[in-house]
Amino acid sequence: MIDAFMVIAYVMVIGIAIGAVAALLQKDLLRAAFLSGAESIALAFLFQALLAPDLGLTQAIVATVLMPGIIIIGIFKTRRHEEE
Amino acid sequence: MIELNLQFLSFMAAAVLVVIGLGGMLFLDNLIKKIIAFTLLSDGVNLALVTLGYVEGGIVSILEPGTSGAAFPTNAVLIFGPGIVLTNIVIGVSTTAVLVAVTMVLYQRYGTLKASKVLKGERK
Amino acid sequence: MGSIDSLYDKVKRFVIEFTSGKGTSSAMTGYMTGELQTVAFIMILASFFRIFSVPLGIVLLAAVVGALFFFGPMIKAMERENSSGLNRVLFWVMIYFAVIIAVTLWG
Amino acid sequence: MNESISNLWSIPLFIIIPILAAILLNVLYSRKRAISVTAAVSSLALIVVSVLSPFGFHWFTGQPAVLPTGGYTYRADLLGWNLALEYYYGPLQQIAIFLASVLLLFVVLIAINSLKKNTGTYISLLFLTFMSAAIVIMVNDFYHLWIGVEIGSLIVAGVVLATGEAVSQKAALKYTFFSALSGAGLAIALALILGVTGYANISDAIIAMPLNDASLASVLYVAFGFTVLSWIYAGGLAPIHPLKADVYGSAFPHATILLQTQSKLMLVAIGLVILRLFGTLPFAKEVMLSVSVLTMMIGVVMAMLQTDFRWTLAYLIVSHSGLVTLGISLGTVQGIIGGLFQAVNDVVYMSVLLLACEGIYYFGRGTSIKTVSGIAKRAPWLAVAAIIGAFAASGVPPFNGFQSEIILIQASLNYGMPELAIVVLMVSVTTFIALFKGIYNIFLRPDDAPQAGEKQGMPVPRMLYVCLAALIFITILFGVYPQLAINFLNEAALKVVYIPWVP
Repeated sequence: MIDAFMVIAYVMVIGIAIGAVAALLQKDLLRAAFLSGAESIALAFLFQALLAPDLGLTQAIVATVLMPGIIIIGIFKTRRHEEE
Repeated sequence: MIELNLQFLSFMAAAVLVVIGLGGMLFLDNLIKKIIAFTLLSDGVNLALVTLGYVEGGIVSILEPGTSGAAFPTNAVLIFGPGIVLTNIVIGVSTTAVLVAVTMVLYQRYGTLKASKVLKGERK
Repeated sequence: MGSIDSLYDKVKRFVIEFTSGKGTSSAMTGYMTGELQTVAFIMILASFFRIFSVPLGIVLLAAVVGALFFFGPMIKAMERENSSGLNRVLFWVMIYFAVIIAVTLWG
Repeated sequence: MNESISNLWSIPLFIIIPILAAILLNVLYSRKRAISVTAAVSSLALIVVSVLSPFGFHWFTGQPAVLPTGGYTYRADLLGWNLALEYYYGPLQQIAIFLASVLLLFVVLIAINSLKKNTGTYISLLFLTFMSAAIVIMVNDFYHLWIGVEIGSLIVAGVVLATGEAVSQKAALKYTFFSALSGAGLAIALALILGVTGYANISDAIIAMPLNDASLASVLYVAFGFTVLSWIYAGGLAPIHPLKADVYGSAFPHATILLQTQSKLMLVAIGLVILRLFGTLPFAKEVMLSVSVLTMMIGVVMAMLQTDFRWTLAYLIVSHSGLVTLGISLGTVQGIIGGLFQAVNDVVYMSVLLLACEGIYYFGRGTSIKTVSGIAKRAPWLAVAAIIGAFAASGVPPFNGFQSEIILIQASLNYGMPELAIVVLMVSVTTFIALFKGIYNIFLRPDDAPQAGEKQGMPVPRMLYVCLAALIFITILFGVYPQLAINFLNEAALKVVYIPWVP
């Protein structure tokens, strides 16, 4: 007996794992920052599924705005591509 | 046979995040990548803490007018995870900000983001 | 094996290890004293095993004295392992944590 | 003791005054005169509050369980009357916070001349360092303990960055990376203890601790491991000591005074918490003992190898942290008194040495023992202060280091571990050698540079000599009358050993 909400939660678990690996495999740091942000948003959905909606909201704000924002500022002040 | 319920899967996801984060901090050479690995690590710890308090088929631990007082203590999700994680998210953001700031300063000094060049252990 | 010649070579190598490299006088005294300190400290650590059994402690102490002489100046390895490289410290922290958990769980 | 039931007025002041001062100093930014007045008044206010305050508690939520007789109890089984987020101000806290605020006053007065711009921001960071130390030493619940440790580690990075050298930036980056591990570890330990016992308050958690339940024992061991990890991180013990020594060595010497005060107070506070919570677990004390023995010896050996007086001091501070934790992890009353007294003395005599190092810094040619020489002719009083500091650090009788080291040696002999006494002796002798190697080369060796008159550097501020005199006075005072300090520490040690659930 699997309802739609649980299916979303399972998808989010897989999304977290894939997002985390994919973020660290990028050569383009900007893409890595966006991918880690996507991973954090998946985490926010998973918090919702784990019955912690307040954390889901906080994590959503942090993941969409603050965390990638800080890292992107850092990338623009340094360099965008990883050097060999 | 371990049952593949949500709690077990979340623990697995948390373990994956922690391992990837630690591995990234150890083996990746780029400082920004190290910082991203650090955020993954703290995300994994947050997920583990929330999952510790999860109750299968429970209710959100917010006492609303509709909830019955008798069922609440037995069904509600344990509150300690969220209580800590809320602070941990904020601390993670501020630590990331400090790390990015120091990385920017070090980049201006050395012109590179490679940890093996920037953090070379020359003391004098 | 164990002849006078090889022992002499070993002692000579031991002394030369100190004088090469940072051979200035103020650094040199530090290295020599540090080496003596390390040797004494490792012997004290070995003697802690008397808590478990006295004969084992004696055997271990003798083995440690032999090993210290064999492996040459300890202080170089000590300085290398105590450098503040991020990955090195991270590695040692993981080892440490594993040891703490292992000792308390199965000790 | 006049411990009061109602919330104590003074405890919030220890947090609020530094925060307000920090905000105000940030706004003032670089107006020297206004900054010096604000900083001096705030730190004087902290000293006055710490002296005048009675002993007592402050609860943020929850209440103590009140007995019919009017007293109060710590029973955790009275529902609805649980202690919760709680601060305690007792004799140990009084002497620790008094010393820390005196040092804060000195450091702030010296720091005003150190930076050309951003002085306000830098001094506000110093105030926040004091605040995190005060939080951690007063706290009796895990939540604030965790927050204090996390805030403290971030602020350390900020204080170190202020020098603007490449070394300090690298040190700050590495140290901040590790805050991830220790903070996450302490959070997990907190969550595990909350899950096992159900209480965030340490007194409640000790009473509710299921020591006889074998299935929960492994959870406690993991919690113990993570707490020890954060203890090691916050105090700079053995595997993390290179990072902490980098931090001490690359900050300004006067800032290192506050940094080492903060980490000594954190060592004492977290060590006592570990002892109270996990002291009954098998192998807990042995793990703590081995950590402290390793720290002492590695720190002192590494101090021998340094050719810069700042770095010698940095590794010696790390090594003497091991002395503090040795006393605490012995777990006997005598040992704990020795450890706490060593922490108090350590803070004082290391401050003397660090201020002397700051004085050398003002002569403008760095602190390396290869390039600097013949300072004694130009600054004889600085040389006297450095030698007194070195005597105190290596445990020569009329000074305070002797009194605490003799207690530690007696405690380890009474514990049945003469090897530990030998290690303590070795540490004090090697401290002497390492310090005098530096002091001889810097102060007493004849000046080999013929053009010494050209490079005069900055003048040494008069304030530095005043602070040195005051600290040397405290050094000799505690050396001659150790009871002045021990009377404050007795109660804490007795409580930890016999009634660990009382803060």
